[in-house]
Amino acid sequence: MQLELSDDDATFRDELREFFTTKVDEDIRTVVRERGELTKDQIVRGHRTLNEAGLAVPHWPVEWGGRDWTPLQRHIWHEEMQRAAVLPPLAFNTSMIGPVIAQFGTQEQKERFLPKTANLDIWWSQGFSEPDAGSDLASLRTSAVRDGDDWIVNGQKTWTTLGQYGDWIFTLVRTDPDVKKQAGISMLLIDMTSPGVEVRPIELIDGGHEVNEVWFSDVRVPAENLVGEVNSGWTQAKFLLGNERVGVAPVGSVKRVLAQTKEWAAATTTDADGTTLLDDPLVASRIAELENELLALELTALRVVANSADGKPHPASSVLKLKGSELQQAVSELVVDVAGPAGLGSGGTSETSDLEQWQRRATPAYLNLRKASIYGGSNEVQRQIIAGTILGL
Amino acid sequence: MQLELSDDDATFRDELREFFTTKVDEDIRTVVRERGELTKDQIVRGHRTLNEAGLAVPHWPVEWGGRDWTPLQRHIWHEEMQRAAVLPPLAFNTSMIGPVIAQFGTQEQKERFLPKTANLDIWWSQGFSEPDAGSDLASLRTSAVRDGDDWIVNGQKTWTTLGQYGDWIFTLVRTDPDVKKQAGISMLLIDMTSPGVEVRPIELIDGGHEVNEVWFSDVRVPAENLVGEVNSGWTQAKFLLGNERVGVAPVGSVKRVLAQTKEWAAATTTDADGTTLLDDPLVASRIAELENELLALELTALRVVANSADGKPHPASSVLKLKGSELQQAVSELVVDVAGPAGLGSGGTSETSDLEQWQRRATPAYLNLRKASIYGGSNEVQRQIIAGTILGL
Amino acid sequence: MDFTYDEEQLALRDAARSLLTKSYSDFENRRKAVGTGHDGDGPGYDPAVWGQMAEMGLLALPFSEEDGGVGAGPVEVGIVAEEVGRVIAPEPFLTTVVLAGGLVAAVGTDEQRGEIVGGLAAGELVPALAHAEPGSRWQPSARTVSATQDGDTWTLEGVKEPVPYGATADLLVVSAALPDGGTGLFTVDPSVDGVERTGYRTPDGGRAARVRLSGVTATPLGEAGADATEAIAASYDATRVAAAQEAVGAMQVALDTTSDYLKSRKQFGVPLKTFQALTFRAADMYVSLELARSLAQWATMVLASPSTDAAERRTAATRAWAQVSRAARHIGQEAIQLHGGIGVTAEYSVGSYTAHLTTLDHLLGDSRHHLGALARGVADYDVVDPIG
Amino acid sequence: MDFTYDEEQLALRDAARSLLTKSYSDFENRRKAVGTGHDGDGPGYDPAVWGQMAEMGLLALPFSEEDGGVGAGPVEVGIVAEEVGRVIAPEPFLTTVVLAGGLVAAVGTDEQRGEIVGGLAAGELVPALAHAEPGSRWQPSARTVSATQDGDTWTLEGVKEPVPYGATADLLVVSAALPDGGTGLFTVDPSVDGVERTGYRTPDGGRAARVRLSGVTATPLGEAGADATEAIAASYDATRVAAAQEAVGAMQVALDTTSDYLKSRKQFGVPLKTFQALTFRAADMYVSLELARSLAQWATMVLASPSTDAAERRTAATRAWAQVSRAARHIGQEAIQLHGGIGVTAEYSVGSYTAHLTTLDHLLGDSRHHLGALARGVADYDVVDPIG
Repeated sequence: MQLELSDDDATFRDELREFFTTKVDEDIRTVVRERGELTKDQIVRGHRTLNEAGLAVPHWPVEWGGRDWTPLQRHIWHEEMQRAAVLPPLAFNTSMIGPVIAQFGTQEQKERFLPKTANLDIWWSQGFSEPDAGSDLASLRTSAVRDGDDWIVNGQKTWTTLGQYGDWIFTLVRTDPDVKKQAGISMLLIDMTSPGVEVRPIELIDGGHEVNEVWFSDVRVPAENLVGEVNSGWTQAKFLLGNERVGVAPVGSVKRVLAQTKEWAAATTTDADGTTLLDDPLVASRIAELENELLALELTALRVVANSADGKPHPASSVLKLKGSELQQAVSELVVDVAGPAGLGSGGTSETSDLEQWQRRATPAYLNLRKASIYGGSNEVQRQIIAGTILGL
Repeated sequence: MQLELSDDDATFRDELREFFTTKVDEDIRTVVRERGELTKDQIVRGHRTLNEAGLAVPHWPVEWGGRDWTPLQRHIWHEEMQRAAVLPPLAFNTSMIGPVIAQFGTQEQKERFLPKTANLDIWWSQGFSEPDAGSDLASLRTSAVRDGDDWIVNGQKTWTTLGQYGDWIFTLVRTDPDVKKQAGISMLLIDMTSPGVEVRPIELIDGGHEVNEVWFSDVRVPAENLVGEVNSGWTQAKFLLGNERVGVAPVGSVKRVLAQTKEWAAATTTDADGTTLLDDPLVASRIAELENELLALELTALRVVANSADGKPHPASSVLKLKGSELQQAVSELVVDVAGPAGLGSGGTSETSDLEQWQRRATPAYLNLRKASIYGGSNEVQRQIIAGTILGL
Repeated sequence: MDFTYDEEQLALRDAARSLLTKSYSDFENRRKAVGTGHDGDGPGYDPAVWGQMAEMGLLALPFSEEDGGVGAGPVEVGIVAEEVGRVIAPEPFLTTVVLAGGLVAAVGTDEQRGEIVGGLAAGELVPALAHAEPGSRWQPSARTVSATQDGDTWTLEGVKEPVPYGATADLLVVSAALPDGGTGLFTVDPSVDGVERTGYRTPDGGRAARVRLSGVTATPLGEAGADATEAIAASYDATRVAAAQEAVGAMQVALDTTSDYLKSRKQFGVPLKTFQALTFRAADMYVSLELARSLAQWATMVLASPSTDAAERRTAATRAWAQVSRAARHIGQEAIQLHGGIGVTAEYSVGSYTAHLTTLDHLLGDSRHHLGALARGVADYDVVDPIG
Repeated sequence: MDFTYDEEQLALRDAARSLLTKSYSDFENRRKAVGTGHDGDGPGYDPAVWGQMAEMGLLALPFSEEDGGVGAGPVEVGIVAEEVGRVIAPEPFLTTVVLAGGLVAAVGTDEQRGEIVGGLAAGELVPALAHAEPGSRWQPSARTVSATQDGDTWTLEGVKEPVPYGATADLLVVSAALPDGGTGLFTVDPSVDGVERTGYRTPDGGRAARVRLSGVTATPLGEAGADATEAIAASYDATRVAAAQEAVGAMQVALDTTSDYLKSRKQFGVPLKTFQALTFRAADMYVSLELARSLAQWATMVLASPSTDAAERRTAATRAWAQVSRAARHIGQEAIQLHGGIGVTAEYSVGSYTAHLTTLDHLLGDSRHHLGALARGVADYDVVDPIG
């Protein structure tokens, strides 16, 4: 057991910290820090800055841009990025479809897609969930029927995050309706400009447009866009959902928001004598409590990455997702309370309101983050995994 | 809607308050206040004081000592009793078997048992739970087989509270093993001095002897001791478990302990300058929080009693049991924290320890009260009732 | 002590429920009324519904007959508030009738009461209370907006924000720091020179505004130069209690909607209600709701009682809102979680219930804030006795 | 940063587990060792097991070789503490080796260290730290027990209580207010005149005592008249960290026992694990356990690190115990609840685990206490960085 980083890792951390705090465009980091909405251009620009420095896909195979880092180094990379308010590379590209193509794709698919995926020349969307297949993903109904060299796809996907920007979408489709539900699924890559693909926005309760429905009406997809074998899609899906444990808990960004919350509370006077909200013992103790929980979560993440070096996820990974989303939500709720009356100003802008941007963003962010315990394997699914695979219940 | 008590009810309350604070032996109230253990003599003496004043069985039929009070008056009676640190009358007698005999018993049974039950001349024990029939009460296995004018009883009951003092025990026994489990149960009253009855103590984690196992080996019970029809015991059991909603949540006693907790915290200095634990904002806010929850619980109890005048329990009764036990436990946990280091002194006495009695009792009481959410219909059963009967889930 | 409504009150409830259900049982109607996106175009509610509420006398409830009201009290206000909450009607009943109207009724001159309260009751005039200031936190006093006096002329200077429904209000009731200390109240015609209003949406689809006052001539509300701090606090207390009833209505429907969803939605081939982990959480929501309802109703009775004093009413409002606010977080969060993805969409109702319940905290203070106030007083009494 | 044990540490863990499992895997053995009922007859542990622990070198771990120890550190102490926790062994490893022994090792003279620490390591002398006083709350200073000096003679007066395992200890290490301020440490032979000891059971079956000191002649521990406040605080910090590891062991077994019960116990004709509301709560217990484990191990590394200072160690101990204490409440309460009635009986193990976890708070402070300390410091830094 040892507390300190090795010299190499300490140097590694210092270099990344230097890079993230000086080389990523300041406008992007400002929006992240103020919890605003990034434009598509900012997301792409930020991603490419990372990719140019070899920092977008460090966990990929080396021949496709990977860096062969240790799990601890990947953790440090992820934490430093968030700490510096740098937007991580687009997860759909780098954490989801990229590793799948690298693992299961043909050589042609790799050459065609991986470099553009790493550089966000292709913006990938995710087409897994369906209206009647939420936590029960395998019950999906979007169908692909073979027609000559093509597949004909029909159906509907939903909760497609940032689908409005998508160039391509990786989908799970039913290619055999007559077998056990997991056995009849394939993974198809679909060009979103294909005729018959329609993206419809879903407005969320925070007023934002972040997710979409994607409709497929007789969409013709070349057979070469199938990843892996026909009817092996569940294998790819499980690989995709399970392979990436670094960054499953957004520790770094939640820590940053909590640190900002302290600044905000310290800047909020509650009395004519200059007492601030940070002097309020109930607020301070809530902050201390959340800091301690976050520390415990970060340390657990460090334990998990250290123990997943053999490629198999540590069984405690579900703890990271479960507790990570809870703490993310809890911090966002505290910000709502710190904002106080100013939280009413959510629709205001710097032109129409004298309230601070963080105050105006507080409640939309809180409401938006209710999704954190639902998307990507709900907390109920995580509890089921813990009870089943760890406790044997 | 009206906040105030009617003049009659206000007078009623004042008279009871006067009685409870002046006519019940002070030694009993002191032990209750200090959370000590009452002797059998004290319990009997206290009970009879109430019965002599017509305050032990007010909810029974008038001909057997009842008072025909309104539900609100019964609530006031119960609250004032607890507020004055008066031990309520023995529930096994007055809330459980008494009303059952009054409702289902023969005239002979009523005359034989009810007056002695009201006056605690007979101490009743409860024989419902079995080792393999906890929340699933109807799966009980203790058998009664008819033999001439008698029943022969064999089996084991458990969690029999204060069974060491019991003169008689009311039991649920299986009289027909061949029908649906609820349909083959009868209620038998058994003299605990009968040959073949054995009471064995169960030590609890607080070191106390409060519950027992009761074993029946070929115990011969006269047929006249059956309550109601043969195989109708489930009806009597449901009546017993469901008929009494007043006092299901121990609001008055928990309020009293919380008020004492404030005194204890105010008497505990945390600093050389005389700052007390009650000045600690985290302790004070926890107290305020519990007070508010208790207030909400008490008001809910008042709403429930007001709405159960027609004899059917208000569907929110399960809320009282569930939240009542949670708050009772939460207050006992707070006392553990207020006791602080002195909580180590649980085994001490006034001879062997300079610590206060309340400090020494803190953790045994906390541990003992873990039972509150288990006995008498666990909180899981209450949630099941709420989900099923109220929400239709 | 009696928690039941009399027949007249039950009739009021039925009438209000009928009107509001007709208007908003189709959730799309609410979406249309509040508009979509971030902008704050339009008043944020349906003036036609507001007019019907006025016709039914709902806006006149708390006001005396001589002021143009119907002389009802907190119980009747609470009944309507609960119905408003059940459909989360966007009409500004709470901020206009209870908060602003209540304050005018409390401190206005006969003439002012007749004009403002009468106009409000008739649905002809919508006032707004401009009290909060950037940096204030539910204090009943004004700090950055100040009033200066020159003879009989009073002039206001400073920024009020957020002002609920302030951009479209017909009349502003403005609090301001008085030259000799204390906080005065004034009425301001929003069309006069020096008033600049910019409106926007609140998180629940309601409206608020920044109101800049630059040397605006204002009319004292009630006695000129009198300190209205206590009256402002009392009006916020009454609003907390009405809001508690409103929240109870909203929480009830959020729970009902969730229960219905658990019954109808299938996952893994069975209805969600098959999963005990979910139904038990719904049961816990019910517990929170019932406890909150008890405190809301009790605080309403404390306000309605002739025998309680201002301090008791303050405490009751604080207790009620502290409890309701916490229940609202619990129920609002769980209602979304038990729905899953659909719960965070604007098309489906339950997320908007959560948004509204959260937004009430911005107006009235979160539970930690109120718990802190209660904590500072725990040494002053032995037990909390709810019976007056 | 490295959370793994090296081979020597793994061997230590296996040896300790083997010994303690052999002694206490039959829960009746623990019941016999601690005795039943309220009284405090007997030492409250099994001297034979204590002797075996000494033979194995477990009591010598944290001490330097020149003092008779083996020169290991907080990591090794934590390993043994976790094993002690797994069987809730009643032997006073925590209070004797870590708390009392650690303090003697920190401030004692060469001679004292050799005698006391050496005797302790060999299993021949059991010291106890008499620091708490009626009315004190985990402060590192003494207030009501005072020391007076007359030439080279020091005399103690006052009451120490509760003193863990104080009635049967061979030697008392006593803190006392010094004539010129500060808190000094002294050793007291409990058999001398003026020492009156009355022992009793603690809530978990351990032992504590009241120690009355009436004009007792005492020997300064280390430099006479030196203020040992910081050393006392540091020893309690080390004890908190070891206790955190101990609690992790106990929580792990409480959870395992609960999981096993859910698998084997049937109700309504099916195993309890069929009820999702129960299995999800077991999952939440696991979450609490893993987070607590992380902080316990981290604090152990902070203590073991040569590059941390006393303030960092203090904070780490506070953070670890605050987290572990809360997890212990959660897991202890749920372990009983998920068992039902059997969980509160003394015959069945799980209730005793809960009792022990609660009792540790009495020794070391509850989570609210420590959270308050953390809260007073939140303004002093930006983020908590766990990596040294």
